[in-house]
Amino acid sequence: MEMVLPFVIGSLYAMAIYMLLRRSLVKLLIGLGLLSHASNLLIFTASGLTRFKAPVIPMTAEQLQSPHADPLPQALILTAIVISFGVTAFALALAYRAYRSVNTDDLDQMKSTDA
Amino acid sequence: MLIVAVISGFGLAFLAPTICRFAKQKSGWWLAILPVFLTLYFLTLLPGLASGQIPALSYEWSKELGLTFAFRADGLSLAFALLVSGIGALVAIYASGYFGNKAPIGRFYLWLFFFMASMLGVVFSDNLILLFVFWELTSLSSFMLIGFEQEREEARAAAIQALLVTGSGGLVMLAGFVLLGQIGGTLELSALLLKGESVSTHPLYLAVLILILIGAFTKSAQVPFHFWLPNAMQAPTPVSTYLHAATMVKAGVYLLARLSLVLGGSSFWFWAVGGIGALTMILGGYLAFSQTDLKRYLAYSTISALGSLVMAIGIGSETALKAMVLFLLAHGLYKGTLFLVTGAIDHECKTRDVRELGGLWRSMPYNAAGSTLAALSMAGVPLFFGFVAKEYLYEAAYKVGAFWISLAIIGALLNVFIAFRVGIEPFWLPSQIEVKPSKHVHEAPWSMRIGPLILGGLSLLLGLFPQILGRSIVSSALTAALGRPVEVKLAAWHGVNDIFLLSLLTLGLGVGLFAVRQDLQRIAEKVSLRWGLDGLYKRSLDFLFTLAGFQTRTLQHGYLRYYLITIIVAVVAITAGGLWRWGGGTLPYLSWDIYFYELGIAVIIVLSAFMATLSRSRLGAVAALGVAGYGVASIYLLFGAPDLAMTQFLIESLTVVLFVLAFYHLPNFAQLTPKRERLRDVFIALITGGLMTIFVFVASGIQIHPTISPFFVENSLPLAHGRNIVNVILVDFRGLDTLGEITVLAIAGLGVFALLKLRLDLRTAKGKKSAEEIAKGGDQ
Amino acid sequence: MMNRFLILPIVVPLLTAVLCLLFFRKPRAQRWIGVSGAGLLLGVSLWLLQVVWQQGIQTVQVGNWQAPFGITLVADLFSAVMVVLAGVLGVAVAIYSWESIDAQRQAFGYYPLMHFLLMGVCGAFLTGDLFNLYVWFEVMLMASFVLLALGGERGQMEGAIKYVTLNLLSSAIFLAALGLLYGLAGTLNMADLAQKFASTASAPSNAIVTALSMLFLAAFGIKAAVFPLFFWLPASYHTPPVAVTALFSGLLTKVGVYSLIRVFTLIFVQDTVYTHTLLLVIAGLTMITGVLGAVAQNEMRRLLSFHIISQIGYPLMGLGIFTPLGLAAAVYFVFHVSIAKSTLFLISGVIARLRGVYDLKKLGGLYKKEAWLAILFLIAALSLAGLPPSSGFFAKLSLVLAGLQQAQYLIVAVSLGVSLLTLFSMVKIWNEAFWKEKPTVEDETKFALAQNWSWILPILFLVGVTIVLSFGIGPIFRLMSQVGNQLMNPQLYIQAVLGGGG
Amino acid sequence: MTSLILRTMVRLLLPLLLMFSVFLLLRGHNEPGGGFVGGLMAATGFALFSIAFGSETARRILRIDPLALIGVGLSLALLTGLITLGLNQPFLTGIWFKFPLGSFGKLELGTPLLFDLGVYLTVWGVTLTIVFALEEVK
Repeated sequence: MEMVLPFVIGSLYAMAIYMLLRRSLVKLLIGLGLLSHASNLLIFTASGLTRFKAPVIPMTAEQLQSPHADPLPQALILTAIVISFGVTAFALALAYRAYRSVNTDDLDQMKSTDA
Repeated sequence: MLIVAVISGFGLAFLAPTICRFAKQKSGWWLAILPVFLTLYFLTLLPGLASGQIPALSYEWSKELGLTFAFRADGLSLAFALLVSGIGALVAIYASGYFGNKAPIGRFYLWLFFFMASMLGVVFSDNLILLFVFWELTSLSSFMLIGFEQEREEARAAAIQALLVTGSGGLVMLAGFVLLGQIGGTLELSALLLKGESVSTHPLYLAVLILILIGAFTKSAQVPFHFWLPNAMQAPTPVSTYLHAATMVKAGVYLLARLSLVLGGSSFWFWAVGGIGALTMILGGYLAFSQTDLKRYLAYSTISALGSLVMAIGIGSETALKAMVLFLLAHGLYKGTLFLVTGAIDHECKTRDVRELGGLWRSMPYNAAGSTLAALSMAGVPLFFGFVAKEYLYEAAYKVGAFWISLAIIGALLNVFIAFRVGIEPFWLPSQIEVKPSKHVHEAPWSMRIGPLILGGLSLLLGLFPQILGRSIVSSALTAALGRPVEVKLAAWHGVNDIFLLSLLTLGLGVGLFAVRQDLQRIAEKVSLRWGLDGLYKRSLDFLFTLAGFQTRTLQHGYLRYYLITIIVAVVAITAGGLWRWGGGTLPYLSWDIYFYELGIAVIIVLSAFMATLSRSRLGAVAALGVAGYGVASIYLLFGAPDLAMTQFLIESLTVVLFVLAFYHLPNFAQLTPKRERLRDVFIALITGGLMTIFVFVASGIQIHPTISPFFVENSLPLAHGRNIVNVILVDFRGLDTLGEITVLAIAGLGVFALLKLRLDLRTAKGKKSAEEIAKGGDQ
Repeated sequence: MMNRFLILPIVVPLLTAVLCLLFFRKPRAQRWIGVSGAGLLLGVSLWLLQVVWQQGIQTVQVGNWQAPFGITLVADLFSAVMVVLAGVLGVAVAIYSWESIDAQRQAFGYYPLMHFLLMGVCGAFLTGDLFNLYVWFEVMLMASFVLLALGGERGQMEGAIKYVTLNLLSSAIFLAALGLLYGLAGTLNMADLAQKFASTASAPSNAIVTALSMLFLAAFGIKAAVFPLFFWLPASYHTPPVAVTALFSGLLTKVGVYSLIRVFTLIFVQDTVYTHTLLLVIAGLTMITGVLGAVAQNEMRRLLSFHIISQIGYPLMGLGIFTPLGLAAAVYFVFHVSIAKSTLFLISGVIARLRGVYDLKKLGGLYKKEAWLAILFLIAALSLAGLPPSSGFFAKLSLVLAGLQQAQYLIVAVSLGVSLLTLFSMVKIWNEAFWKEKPTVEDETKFALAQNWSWILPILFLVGVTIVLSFGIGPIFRLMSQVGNQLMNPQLYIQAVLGGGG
Repeated sequence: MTSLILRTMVRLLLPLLLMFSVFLLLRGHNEPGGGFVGGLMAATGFALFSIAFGSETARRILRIDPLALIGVGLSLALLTGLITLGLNQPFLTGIWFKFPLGSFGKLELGTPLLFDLGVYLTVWGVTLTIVFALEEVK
């Protein structure tokens, strides 16, 4: 799987970037969603993969048997997932409000604030 | 005491508005007390100098930056300081008469004394950086004073021009100072002056010299930076007198004289300083011809005088420096007088056009007297102070060669002409153009007479008895400038020699020129004189605005996707650059071991993400995004991360719900970009994706150091009492992360709430609600 | 040195924010809580600086888990100075917001959001763990997103979309860089990373770490608004209420600069010829493009926003020079410029309150009418332009000293040229808003400054700080030199975190 | 949209989901689960409910304002940190109490569990705030 996932991650990034570059606000949001999937999967892959063995010490044992998955990146990803959930929710609300005040989701129409 | 002398001026500056509120018309007289007192104090220091007692003090300010509050009052400093405080007192008195009660005079005095104090700071500083501090403060006060009549656009523009020109020179000079300090190993002037040898042989000597010269030349209005000075005549006349004739513009002269010990002596110094000085001297006089405004006459003649001072420093011999000190004082006296008189004329006749003025001696006898004395001194008539100074200048130039003496003569010749036009003609000759006689031209008030009388009187007195100065100030100034004891003997009369004959010749030719002034003027008016960088200044401002406008339109254009493209390309470029430097090393070995269903999930993720990008409908895209998320969650599940998987599943579902709720109100997709742009975007996306792929390969294949995870595995149960290590990390080992994370969530919640409920753009329709009402009504 | 109260600069704003949330229906109480919380933060930050100054680098292992396994908070002098900056600006803006932020925004969580922002900023300054830094970045960002958009006016929305998108891109890059870094080095503790990278200084591993460092440069560079990553800033900073802009201008980009300085002195020092030269190039371009942007503006807040960018180049120049003096100058510069810039924003707010506009073309006559305001503006503006003896002058002087010592003539020349243009643009404001006569007679609001202390007190306070920074340059620069020394001796930091043996 | 089937299902699901969320929270320290998942689960229940019955009904059933949930959750998490600070320990140090339960072994309670409860409440509150707010826009 180590040989495959980098390509999956790369294509997620590529598609995220492509979506970010669209003129539609909604597509931009989809792009942000893809970007967060890509990043999380990247952390997961970059720290090494181990099949099935969750880092949970069984009730019957005092110690975890190797090999097992690395718990630290999992905790990091969990944090990142939850943060990106909050961010996505906010971005959605923002997109909705922006659409309401500008009356279009075309980002090219939203440039009155630049110099 | 010395430090009090410098600081007290600032104190007076800040008190001035208050004093003016109480003293009203008399404020000038009251405010002049301090400068008079300072002048007397400086005079008391003179005798000590002869016996080698130089008052000095030094407090540390910032050791790391080499900054000290170091002040030193040697002869050179005192020569300038006397000019500053002496003329300062007279100008202060003069100004209250000049303004009457027409202007916010408190603010005027504030900046005037601010300037006086700064200028004293410049001449007394013994630390290069401290000197620079005061130097820039003089620029600042000059800015405020030139623009004093703020309603007039020309005044404001002139103020800005003066600030920018002297300011840019100052910045260049700062670099020069810092380099000089690094070469010389100290920023203390008195210590630096002993290191002339090591500085002039240093490879950076030339750079330092040029940088510092630029600073001095901009301040002292040397060609080609002279153009700001005539424009600065937009300032009220007391300001022109004080700053732009007598004192501030001489700061550059002071600096050159001060540093000549350490920087001077080379042939570059001689040609750069002497040459530019001579050029300025002649050009300044020449440019005066086409003028008719008294003040502009004086401005150009000041440029010319500054040129001769700089030339004298460039020549650098003992006689030249003697001439410089004498000419400095003489010029301060006569030019100060003439400016003040011009102000009085302007005040009474409401015009400064020399053609409209004439026969004023009857109505303004006191000013006529002062003006005449000053003009004769300026013209270099024997027995006047200006004559003494000119004699020495001639002598110095004569010793260098015929070329230099002829330059000096031309410069002086032009000065004679200007002296007669400005100082004599308005009083003693009839006006060229008959204007209807002003009804009430009479002598200016006493406050405006005392200055011209004292300064003009001194121009004669010191010409008769120059040895008053010779013994005290000139010898100690020369001692300071040359770094060795110098005994100076001055006499009003040296007998008839070559130099004297040259002086007479100059005078005669000058008067001759004056006689044909009307013809000269006609010629000068035809020959358009566009010298200097005035045009360049305007053009560079225009260019600056054009460039700035162009750049801003190009960079900050408002299209989000081009911002993104720029950023992504930049990031890809520097990262790819980094990877390229790495060059790949040995490619990491990765396992090809893969299960069939794993591959299936990978394909599903990529395909659904692809669907999300291609979908024409919003809901389709969101659904596809959700499927991709579920795919990612499955990978977590397969590779030992059940917590992650659960969370991802739930969050993905909730996200889809949120998207649907929000999209309910949003329009459908439209195809907005042409094919070319889409292809370009695909290209950028593929490059980025490829780069990230390489990065992931590298990071998962190479491990420079083993992970710290075993610690958590070992200690989770015994120390943290938990079996689910991921959860233990979240709530215990790295609890702070989690605290931050739920804070982010809380803010997001608050944000969504506020964003959707608070709508300031709608409030006007309903009328304003109070904060409490809004808060109460918020979620109903 | 172990000091468990090191957490206070994070806890105090959080506590303040939570209290405000609990009083969500009582905006008046929130004001009091908000202002006193900010005051408390300033007190705590000063205490922290004093402790670090006297007793050396302070650390706390949060949760009592030894480094590098738990999260370590570290306060070296650099961190402590930055926390003080947050405290100073927090107090000023909290008071300024009292009346300048409208009641509706206050009712919808303005004060708690402001304190969440401060919490994120302080957390970022204090943390010794890279992932934890990411979390604090997100706290700060999320709070700034909401503050920027709070009110929902059209301009705010348009600005916020760009701000949010580009900053999320930065977060994504940061997160990816973290994942890769963990994959390579197996740890996230900054001291641990520094030590490990120093111990394996072989060429190939250095090269790969340097390549990775570029991702961090990009992520922090976007936050710091350097060329060519700054677009979000001019697009958005002028849209929210001016108190928000002042807070952002003083703190947000500075967190980016802080992070750059931190990682490029502590962790990524493998190939300084490449990385730090690149930083110098970026610094120069940032200065130039920023100041040119400012020259083109006529709206005060936009003009000042471009100056934020331009002034970011200077601390980067100090970092690129990479000597103790250069870093001391960089940190002094950051402190000075945050204060000066926020003051200018606050003053622009007062001007808009007086005259109803930010547009220079429609302003005028303020020198005659509001002499005190003019003086305050002059001090702040000249400080920004670096005219002596203002704090800006010493900041520039120290950078020039450091640059010339290292014979970096080009960047010194650029920095001086840019400071001339900065002066020009400050003079432009002075000329248009203060000197020129007012073009129109109407639109004068009845607003007496002397009676509206909440508008003027923070400005006085910040100007006071600027004056202290300049005349107190002796002791203050001694402090900054220590900051520079600590930064150039990462061993001190590593030892404080991991203990003597490592 | 809101069919009868959905309403009936949701009415049955809500208590189940809530119970399951508490279960996830409690076992989280030793088995997969925890405050995040628990909070999300509880929120999902109410989100479904509010889609089926409208946000007003959902708010009424919930009784407590979701914004207040955020405040309480966040203060709880902060409080666990402050307690340890008061007990002369670094912020967020885990403190454990053991209760022997005879043959069942022993029950271990510690501040990390309290912290997790704070996480649970915050996540719950935030998610609901967002869902309700998005639902209520007109």
